[in-house]
Parts: sequence; C-alpha cells; structure tokens
Amino acid sequence: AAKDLNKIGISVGLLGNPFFVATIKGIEDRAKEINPNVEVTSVSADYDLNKQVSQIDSFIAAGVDIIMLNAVDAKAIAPAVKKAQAAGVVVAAFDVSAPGADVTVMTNNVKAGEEACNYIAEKLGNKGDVVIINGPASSSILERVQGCKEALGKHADIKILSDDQNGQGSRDGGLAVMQGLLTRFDKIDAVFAINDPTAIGAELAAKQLNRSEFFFTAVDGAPDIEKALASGNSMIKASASQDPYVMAGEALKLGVEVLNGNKPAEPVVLLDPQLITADNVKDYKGWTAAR
Amino acid sequence: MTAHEQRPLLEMRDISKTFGASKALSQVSLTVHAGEVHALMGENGAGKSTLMKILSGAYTADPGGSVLIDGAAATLGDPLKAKAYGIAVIYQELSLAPNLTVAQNMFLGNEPSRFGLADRAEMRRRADPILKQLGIDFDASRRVAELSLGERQMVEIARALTTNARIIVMDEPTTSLTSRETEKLFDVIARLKADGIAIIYISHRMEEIYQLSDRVSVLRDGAYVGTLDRADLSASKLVSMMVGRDLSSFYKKEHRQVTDERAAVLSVRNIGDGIKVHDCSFEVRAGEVLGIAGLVGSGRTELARLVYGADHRTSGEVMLNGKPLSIASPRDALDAGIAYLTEDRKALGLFLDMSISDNINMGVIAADAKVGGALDFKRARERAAQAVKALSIRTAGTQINVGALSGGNQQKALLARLLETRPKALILDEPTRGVDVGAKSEIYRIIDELAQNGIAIVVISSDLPEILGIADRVLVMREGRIAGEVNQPIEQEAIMAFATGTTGNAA
Amino acid sequence: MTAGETEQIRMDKLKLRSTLTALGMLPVLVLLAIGFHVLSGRFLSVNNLSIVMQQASINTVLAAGMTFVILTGGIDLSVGSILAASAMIAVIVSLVPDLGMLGVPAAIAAGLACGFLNGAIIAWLKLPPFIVTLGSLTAIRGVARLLGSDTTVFNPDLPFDFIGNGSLFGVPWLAIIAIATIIVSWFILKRTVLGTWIYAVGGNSEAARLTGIKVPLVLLFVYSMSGLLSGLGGAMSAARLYAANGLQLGQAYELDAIAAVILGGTSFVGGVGSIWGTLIGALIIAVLSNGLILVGVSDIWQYIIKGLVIIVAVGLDRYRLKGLSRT
Amino acid sequence: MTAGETEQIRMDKLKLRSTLTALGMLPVLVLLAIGFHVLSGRFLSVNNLSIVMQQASINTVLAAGMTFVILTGGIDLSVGSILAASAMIAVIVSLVPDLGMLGVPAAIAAGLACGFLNGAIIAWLKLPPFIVTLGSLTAIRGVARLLGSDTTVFNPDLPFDFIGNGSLFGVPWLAIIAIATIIVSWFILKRTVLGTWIYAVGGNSEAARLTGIKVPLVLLFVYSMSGLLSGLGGAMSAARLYAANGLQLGQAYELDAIAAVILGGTSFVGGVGSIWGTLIGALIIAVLSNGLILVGVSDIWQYIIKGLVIIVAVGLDRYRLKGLSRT
Ligand SMILES: Nc1ncnc2c1ncn2[C@@H]1O[C@H](COP(=O)(O)OP(=O)(O)OP(=O)(O)O)[C@@H](O)[C@H]1O
Ligand SMILES: Nc1ncnc2c1ncn2[C@@H]1O[C@H](COP(=O)(O)OP(=O)(O)OP(=O)(O)O)[C@@H](O)[C@H]1O
Ligand SMILES: [Mg+2]
Ligand SMILES: [Mg+2]
Repeated sequence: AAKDLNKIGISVGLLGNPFFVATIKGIEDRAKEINPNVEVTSVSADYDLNKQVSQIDSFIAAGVDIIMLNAVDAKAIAPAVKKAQAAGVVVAAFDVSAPGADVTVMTNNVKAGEEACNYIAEKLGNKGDVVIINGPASSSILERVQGCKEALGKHADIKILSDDQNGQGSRDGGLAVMQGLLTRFDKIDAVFAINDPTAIGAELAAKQLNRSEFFFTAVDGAPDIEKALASGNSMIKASASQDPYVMAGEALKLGVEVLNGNKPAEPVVLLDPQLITADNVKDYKGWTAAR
Repeated sequence: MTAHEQRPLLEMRDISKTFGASKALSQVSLTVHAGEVHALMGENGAGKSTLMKILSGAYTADPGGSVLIDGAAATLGDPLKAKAYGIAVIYQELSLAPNLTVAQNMFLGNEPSRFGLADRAEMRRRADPILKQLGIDFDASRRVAELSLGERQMVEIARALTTNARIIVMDEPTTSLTSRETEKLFDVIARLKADGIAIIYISHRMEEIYQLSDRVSVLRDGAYVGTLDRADLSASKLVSMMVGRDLSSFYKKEHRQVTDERAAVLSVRNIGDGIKVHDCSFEVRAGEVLGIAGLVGSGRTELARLVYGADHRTSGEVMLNGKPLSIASPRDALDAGIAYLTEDRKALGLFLDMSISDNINMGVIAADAKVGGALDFKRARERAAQAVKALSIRTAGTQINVGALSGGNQQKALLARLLETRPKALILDEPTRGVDVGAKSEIYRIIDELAQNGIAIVVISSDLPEILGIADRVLVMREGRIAGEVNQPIEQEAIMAFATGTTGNAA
Repeated sequence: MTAGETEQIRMDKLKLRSTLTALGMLPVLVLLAIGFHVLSGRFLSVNNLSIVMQQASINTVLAAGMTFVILTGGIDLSVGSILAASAMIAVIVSLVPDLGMLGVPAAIAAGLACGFLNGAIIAWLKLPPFIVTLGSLTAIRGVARLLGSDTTVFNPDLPFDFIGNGSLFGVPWLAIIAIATIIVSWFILKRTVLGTWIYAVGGNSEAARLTGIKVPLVLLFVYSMSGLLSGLGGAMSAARLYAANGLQLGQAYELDAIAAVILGGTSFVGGVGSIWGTLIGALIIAVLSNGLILVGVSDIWQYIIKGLVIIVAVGLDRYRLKGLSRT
Repeated sequence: MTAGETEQIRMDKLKLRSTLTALGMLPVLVLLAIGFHVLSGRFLSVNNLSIVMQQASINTVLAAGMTFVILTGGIDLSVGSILAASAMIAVIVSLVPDLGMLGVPAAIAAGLACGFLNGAIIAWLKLPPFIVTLGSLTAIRGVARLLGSDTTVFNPDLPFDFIGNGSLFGVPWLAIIAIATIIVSWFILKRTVLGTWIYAVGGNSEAARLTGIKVPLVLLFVYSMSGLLSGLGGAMSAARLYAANGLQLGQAYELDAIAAVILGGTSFVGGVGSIWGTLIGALIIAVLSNGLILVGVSDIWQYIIKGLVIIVAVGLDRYRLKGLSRT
C-alpha cells in the first residue's frame, strides 16, 4: 500500500544542538527530493520523555506520514512507537535506537568511544592516567563511555582517574567540571570527553590554568572542533565524527521505502564513525558542509 | 469671620465617587479657608476618607465635579500633583513603609539629596526638630516595623510636617494617641494655623472637635449635610446632623465597684517577655471592666499579646478561674476562653480579601462544621446577618469583601468575630479606634452587657475619657511595668501622674 | 422598595463580577481553540481534544496541588522532582511479581512523604518556601536518579497502564483523574473549614494565627497535598510512558504548574484565587503546545508565540476586569 | 543617665543585629570552605579560589539584578533567556571585522532592551511579574535561538576574550566585573534616593504611591537593571566560552540567581535585604559546586548534598538570628 509523502514530523532530543540542526537539514533535503511540497514540522523534546510522547500524539493527530524520531529514551519510547504504528504512521529512528521502529539509522556509539580512546591509548604508549568527562545518562553517551572503557581496559597500565563527573554535554559544563578536576589531580595524561562541546569547554579550563601535560579526544566532529583541529595548536587531538546529515537523510529514505510498502531487509543500520585528527581534517566533510 | 470674606483656599464642588456598584460620595462640596481648622464629621462610612483621598490624588473622582485651589481649577488625580498643590495628608490607615526608618519614611518621595544621592545628614537635621516639636522620644533611625501603633501614628503626623504644605488633611490622627501626644499635636496645629495653613481635621472624638475646630462640615451617607460655625457648635446639633436623630450621652453612667468577694476570672502573675514587658500582675473579676492606660509605647499591647499567647513570654503565668493555664499560642488562649481584639485591625485582624461573613465566622467555623469538616453555610449566614444587625455594621451585604468597608465598620466586624467565640475573659485593645459616636455607644453598650453577663473584660485605650467612662478600675503602665492602679473615683490626673512617672512607682 | 431594588442590582453586579473572575481566562481558551481549528482544520476533532486533555492532565494535577500552596502565599518548586521520584517508584514496584498494582499507591505515598517533609520544614522551622523547595528540588532529583541507578526503569507490561492509555466511555482515564482532582480540590477549598483556613492564611497569616488557626498545620497540609498530587502525577506519568527516568522526567514542570495557577488568576501574594482558574490555565498551556504543532509552527516560533500568548492572555484578562475591580 | 544607658545598649544591640543580618550567611560560607579544604586538601589554594570566583561571577551579576527586582517584591524569570540572547549577539557582533569589540556593548544594550520591555509591561500594564517574565523567558529563548538559526555560534578569536579568561594582578576579570557590579548596586541601593524608593516600593507600594513616588518608574528601573545585568552576564559568558548557543545557554539560571538572593537574606515579600548577602549567596552556590567536584563526590550525590546544604544553610541562619528578632 504505497502512500505519498506529504507530512513529516520530527522530534529530536534538543533542537539547539547543531547536531540536530544538521539532522533536520538532512531530512528536509531528502524529503524535498521526493516531494517538493512536503510539510516538515520539527520539535524539540528537551530531553523530556513526557513531552516527546505528547509530541508524537500531536503528530498522529496532525496526520503525518512519517515520524522521524530521535528518542529521548532508547527503551522507554517503545509504547509511543507502537501507538504511532498502530495509527498507520511510519516511525524512522535516527541517532538513538527506538525499539520497534520501522527503521533505525545511527552511529555506532560504542565504536566511537572505542576509537577515541584507542587513540588515547596509542598516543600514551598504553600507559597513563586518563579522565573521562561524562554527560547526561542517555544511551548514546552510555555507549560511548562503555566503548571508551573497553578500549582503555585492555591496557593494565592505564588508570581511569574519574568517570563520574557530569559536564552536561556543554561548553560551560565541561569548563566548570574540568576546572575542578584539574585542581583535584596534579597530573593527567589524557582526557576523553563524551562530546565536542564538553571537550572545548574542558580545553578552555586547561588553558586558563596553564596546564598542558595532557590532550583531549571526543566524539562528534562538530564545526567548532573542525576549526580547533585545523588550527594545529589545539589540545584536542581527535574526535570520532558522526555524520548527522547523512544519518538522518538515510533514515528518511528508508522510512519512505517502508511507506511505499518495502520493508528493509535490515531495519537497523549502524554507521561507523570516522576518527578525525589534525592530519585528516582537511578531507573531512563537516556537518554544515554544502551537499 | 474675616476668614470667610477672603477667597477660599480650597473649594471642592460636586464631588462624586462610585466604587463598583456602591456610591461612596454624591455631589459633595467643601470650602476651606487659609488659617482655619475645618473639621469633617460623619458616621463611619459617611465618605470622609474617600473625599480626602480624592483631594490627595489617591482616588480619582467621578467626572462632573471640580476642585479649585486659590480660585483656580486644579487637576488632581495623582498624589504627585496633589503634592505640588501643597496638599499633605495623614492617612487614617497608616501608609508607612515598615522596612524603612522613621526618617526615611518622613521624607519618602521628598528626600533631601544632592545629584540623586541621599543626604542623610540633612535628613536628620531636618527630622530632629520636627520630632522634637511633637515630643517624640524615639530615634529617627529606628525602623518603623519596630514601633508600636501609636508611635507609627506619630511618624505619620511628622511626615505631613516635612513638606511645606498649605493644606494638611488629618484623617483621624489621634486614634492611637493618648492625651499627652494629642496635646503636642494640638500645639503644632495652633502654630500651623497661625502660619495660615488650612487644616482639615477628621475625628470621632468629640472633645477634640470642640477644642480645635473653627468650622465643622458634616457628611451623611456620602452626601453633604451642612457646615456649622464654631459659635453654633453643640453636641446635640452635630450628632443629629450626623446620624439624623438625637443621641444622648453614651458612656455608661453607673460604675460598679466590684468587690473582692467575687472570684477573679482572669489572673495574671509576674508576666514578662524580658524585653518590653516586665513583671506585670493583675486580676480581673467577673463582670468587671478593667481599664489599662499608659502613654504611647508603654507596653500595653505587648502585655495583652503575652497574656493571649501571641508572643512568647519568658516569665509568669496566666490563670482562669483559679486554674493555671498553659498558653503557648492564641489557639490555647481561645480554647481556654480568653479572646483578644487587636489594635491593628488591618494588619493583624482582618482578612481584607475575604467576605464580611467569612471574617465574622472565622473563629467558629470549626465548631460549627458538619461531619468531615464541611462548612455549615446556613449557620454562617445566620451568624453574619445577626452580627451585622446587632452591631449595626453598615454594608450592602455580608458577602462583600471586608476591605471595602469604612474603618469603623471594619472594627465592628472584627469585634463581631470575637464575640462569636463566647469568651469568658475578653481583652479589647483600643476597641473604638476609628469608630463613630453611634457605633461607639453601641460598643460601650455591648461591653456593658458582656460585663453584666459575668465576663471579665480588659479594655486598653488611649482615649482617656473613654477609660474614665467605662472602666471600673484602671491600671496604668509605664515603660513595660504596671506603674499604679487607680480605683473609684477614677480621676484623669491620677492616671496621668502614673503614666508620666510624676509620682513614685506604686507597683 | 427602591432601596431593595438597588440592593438587588448591586448584588447582581457583584455576582456577575465574581462569575467573570472565576471564569477568568475561559474566553482566551475558547479563542485559542477556535483559532487553532481555523488554522489547522483538525483541532476540534474528538480525537485531538482527547489528546489535549491527556496532555493537560498531569500538569493539571500538579497545578491543583500548586494552587493550594500558592493560596497560602507559598511556592513549591519541587513538584517536578517529586514526580520523577514517584514515577521511578511506581515503575520499580510495578516490576514486583503479583504486587505490581501497588505501584500506584506507592508512588502517591512517596509523593506525600516528600511533600510532608517540605511542609514540616516550612511550617515548623519557618524557613522560606522558595529555598526549602529549591533545596528539595535538587535533593529529590538526586534521590530519583539514585533509585534507578541513573538509568531508565521500564516495564512494558505495566499492570496499571490503563490509567495512562485507557479510557472510560471515550474519556481518557488521565483526564478523568485530572478532573476528579480538580473537583476534590474545589470541595476542600470552598466547602470545608480547612479550605477557609487556607484562604485565611494566605490572606493574612498573622491574623489567622491570632484567630486561633493553627497556621503550621495548614501549611503542612498544603505542602503535603502538593506532594501527594505530585506523587499521583508520577504514577500517571509512569502509566503513560511505561517507564521512568530519574534525571529527565519532570524537569521544569514546576514552571508549567505555576504558570497554570497564575494564568488562572490566583494571586502570588496568597489568599485570592480559584481552582477552576487553574484548570483553565492548564488547558491553555496544553492547547498552545498541541495547537502550535498541529498548525505546523516551527519549534523556535513556538517558543516565541507561546511566550507572547501567555503575556497577552493575562493582559486581556486584566483589561476585561478593569472597571469591575478595585483600583 | 540610666535612660541614656539603656538607649545606648539598645542601639548597640540594633547595630549588632543589623551587622549580623548583613553578614548573613558568611559563617556558613566560611564553614563550607574550611570543610571542603579539610576533605580535599586543595580547596583553599589561590588557584582554586580564583576558579570559584570565576564560576560565581556570572551568577553574581545576574543575582545582583535579581536583588533589585526582588527588593520591590517582584521576580524576573527571564534572566537566563536574556543572557542567552545577549551572548548570541555578543558572539555574532564579535565576528564583524574590526568592530568585534562592540560585541560587549551590543550584548549589554540587548539585555537592557529586554529588561526595559519586561519593566514596561509590568509597570504600566500592571501585569504580574511572574507571568510576564515567564512569558519573556519563553519568547526571548525563541529569539535567542532564532539569532543563531538554532546552532552554536562561535568565534575562536574573540576580541574581548580577556574578559572571560584574562586576569588583572592575578584576579580574574570576571571576578572584577562581578565585584564592581556588587559595589555599584550597593551604591545605588544604599546611597541614592532611587535606592530608598526601591526599598519603599517593596515595603509598601501603596504607601510609596501615596507619597508621590512614581512607582512605575521604579519598577521600570529595576527590571531594566536586571535586563542590563543579564546582558552583561551574556557578554561574560560569551567571553568565557568563545561561543554561545541560544537554546542551551542559561537554562535554569534564574533559579540559581534567585537562590543566591534568597540565601543572602533578601525577602521575597520585598523591601528587606542587602546586596552583600546576595554576593555571599552566590559564593555559597559556587563553592558547593566546585567543592563537591574537588572532593570527588559523584554527580548524583552532588544533587542530594547540594539540596540538603541549601536547606540546612538557611536553617542555621534562622537559628542564629533567633532571639535577636521578633517572631
Ligand atoms: N476601595 C473601596 N472600594 C469599595 N468601597 C469603598 C472603598 N473605600 C471606601 N468604600 C466605601 O465608601 C464608603 C465611604 O467610606 P470612607 O472610608 O470614606 O468612610 P469614612 O467616612 O472615612 O468612615 P470612617 O469614619 O469609618 O473612617 C463606605 O461605604 C465604604 O464601604
Ligand atoms: N516589632 C517590634 N519590634 C521592636 N520593638 C517593638 C515592636 N513592637 C513594639 N515595640 C516597642 O515596644 C514598646 C511597647 O509597644 P506596645 O505596642 O506594647 O505599646 P502600647 O502601649 O500598646 O502603645 P500604643 O499606644 O502605641 O499602641 C514600644 O516602645 C515599641 O516601640
Ligand atoms: Mg475614614
Ligand atoms: Mg497599643
């Protein structure tokens, strides 16, 4: 039963994040290719599950064909997904898995954490003191930390000094937490930040306190980290980049397939992150790159 | 006489004011000359304060009327404009900022300043002589929140004297003042008068009107009734103009000498709070009306609050019918049968946003309640209607907010609440504050009736004639202690001697 | 005769005024609903109205509790955190075999306990409500996270899920609970002695004390009530989502609840207000959120429009009451 | 003689009391600092104290503005949003070649404009501050997002970054700005006529009106001041982070600012309080956040401990003042 694509509803965790802005652009661009008159409404759930469920309800009432879902909670969103599907709406999840979604496209977050921290281990010669700046406990962040710990855990001489401080995933959060950590620890060899803003904030703290005995790695590949890496004098050495634009666009395309009655063979697509460093950043196609 | 031939300083013509559905003033006119004390009289709710608030710009009058100052039409409408015309007002319901000091309040909106910087030294320099003039002995740097009600009233008066006003309105300035402070005020008024300043004076204390006024205008039910010259002034004429009927002398005549055989209902022993009240003891017998007199700030209110459990006492005990009570809160006192009427009805007594009925019933709704704490509306309506009738509260209905009543009627509503609790001992703090003659006699009658029913009554009052008129025995307080006791025959001089400390401490 | 007549007219006017005040923002609500329907063509469908009711329900319940608190002149910032903690408890208890249904009373009891604590500190230690509930906002949020070790607890077979997703004769259970809460609150506030005391404490707490009202007990009651209703809100949220997350759930809900109360005409100073106003306030907020999505307004503009509508709404209300009210 | 003596004693007591009140939470602050130092061995280093001052600085500036507002009995919920919008403007303007330094005045002007709008609506339309600033909290947040098309704007070569990261004689510029703000605020509140009016409006706005004080102008001033300082806060935040994000920046900052004011002893009812108290309140909040990280307390427990400490702190304060004040 093929249906036209007329109306799309997007609900993301937090819209102000450039990452999600890129996802929305990806969705809009792909959707316009299919139907130039498509109506796209994107809303931010502000990491509130109740709000997201309400938004899904409203989307159903508004009669959308596809809900593009960046779940606030990878487990608990299940009933809402079911409800939408029962109402005949296709649910396409991106960035975060949503149980039961018709299709899911996301970054392999475990791998992202792994790559960023493998880089640390390699650079440290498998020996040293590492700090992990954590963030709000969402599945993608938990997975990044998990991947990182797995990578570091392979080396007996690497010690994790702290992993339970919350940088809120933001610049000022990262800055404040890092200031405290730097006071607490006299010697740090490397820092893994769960995303780019946290890393940039933490770097600001280090610069302020004139500490330079360590370096940072992070996950995301955001525009500001591109600039930092390219500058060559940044303490941030690597970031496991995601491609939100492609990721969300892919999810939409798969979702439209479902709308047209073609179930995909593999409903979950994991995109591999790409580790960007000062060396390869010039070849990197960033979030805001024209495509 | 000469004053009348000049052009009047102030003329208010055909002033009307409507509040929602009720008409507070209709077509009232008033003419005031420079250098005269013009008294404004009328029952509670007659519209005196409303007329004055229109003059001060606190309210805007209904269109149609006009105000002329020096013969020229004046546009009032906001307090700043009125001030610019040289009008200063002492409001009936005190309008001070409690968080500021005495001096700051006196100069509020009028601060001596240089380039916007407050000039405190100048403020003190100008404040001190005014305070001295009024015989105020507390410091200008005290915060108003820490002052007793009478002291606040003095501050309010002092404020009116800081501006170079040509017309000063005094809306019941002496309700919390004793004769000593009142004397000082009168001295000041005499001086102002000599300087050619017009004073509009509102009071329910007749003797003040006789003593001060050059002319008296009377309002009734929001309408202008007439103006009397000093020569034509007589009590019967005034009262009949105010109430539309004759009212004979209203203090109860026969004082009872309550003998010691009757058991004391309320006994207070060595009570004190360690700060403002020290070591006070007294007894009140059934059917006795005990007056407590004293100067402003002498600690009478504080004593009453200690007995009632409203403040924490550090020493002493309270007994009812010989049984010691453990009073830690007003609830305990009420349960034991002691009720207290606060002197500050607006801040401490009434719920201004609630209806008259709710206010009257507040103390008894729990007792009246049906199962599960459900309100008994019928009973409440009855009580309210009865009380409104019994105390002749002037109102359009019992469901109106008590805040919309005139001062005197608010006082009666508050008194009604206490009476509903059927107390054994009753402490009345300034029970007739701001109450008109008719209502006063009503309240005196009620007090007398309660006493005859065997209730022990304590009346705290700053109005000496009132104390003389209704008390069977008078205690006098000075600086937080009981300075002496005056028995029948009660004489004003004896009370004043104790209050000011010109006789040795008797207690 | 004439006197009686004018008296009659006067009473009528008074009645009109109090009705208008109680109705409060109803006209604004109706206008919004019609406006959204015209713009989207879908707003006033049975289906969508049921969604709006559901969406409004949790905020309505919280706002009802908040009404009690604000009527006494206080504030309760901790409702969102209490909701999160209770929702956690509801889901955790629901996972206990056979006893799953106890999740609901457990959540309510937990909410009551938190509210009681708030109330006890405010009433007996006489600390300012803003600070106390700001403290418990933070502390209870920590407890909520602790309860689930900082992850989402989830129960796809929630025994009481009908509360969150079922309906009775077409009316969602969530809405029924919200309306029942409003009716019970109305009864307490307007028909019981306690209700009168609540208004009295808010109107003039010192006078209330001197009248013999046990002010601390009244305060204890209102904060307990607010806690209890937050607990109920937690159970509702758990039933709706089959899950709870100690960190994310209920963030900033206090602002929505307070906004509903104030939009509904209850005064911050205490002593003035009605629970019906709160209901209308909560509905306005829900209608705005739902309607703007329906119309397809972008998220950014939703913020801007929502903010402006809130201000304009109270502005209209003031304007409407002008002339009728005291200066 | 004796009368004079007791008067003297009374004045001494009064002075003692007012000093104690003004000092307010200082003992709590000192206790916390010592406690953290004992536990971590690192708290009281010059370096760390400078970090704490930096972390406290933005909140101090916001809280100073909030003090003005709360002293009049109002509230300003929109400070966080104004900060976000101004920070966006600061960064956007900083990207203009050659004119980059104008980012700072532009941010401050934007904040002032927002505050002025708040004030105008509150003062002239007489709408409740809570609702008005809740509305502008939402609307200005939308504007902030709009300014950057919903992404992070950043400028690694911010011309005024010394404000955020530089220091003068070892004292961070951020701290200098915060202290200057406090001193200016103190001067306005305590030394000018306007300051007296602010206290008067908070103490009894009707009385203030009757004495001819233009209450609307006073209100306009305080909200403008709060807006201006939020704008300054935005510039400081931009300078510190080299970036701004319209949605994320400044979320819930209003709660921290209000908490600092109330912790500092300013009363919600208006009319009572001091700006020094606010400074101490803001420092307490910053010390708690920093100290708990230093001690290595986990994020969850940080919540719980912070919440409890806030409550205990005001509790101690009350206890200390007891006996000195009337019930
Ligand atoms: N703000 C108001 N709203 C509604 N009605 C009011 C208001 N102020 C006064 N009134 C009504 O106007 C009438 C006149 O009141 P006003 O206060 O002027 O009386 P008054 O002569 O000063 O009495 P009192 O001697 O008791 O002070 C009263 O009936 C009162 O109920
Ligand atoms: N809140 C307060 N804080 C500090 N001092 C106070 C406070 N209230 C009253 N006082 C002081 O206590 C003393 C006694 O006050 P109280 O109210 O008992 O006097 P009073 O005899 O009733 O006088 P009044 O006739 O003015 O009512 C006064 O000197 C007053 O300044
Ligand atoms: Mg009057
Ligand atoms: Mg007194």
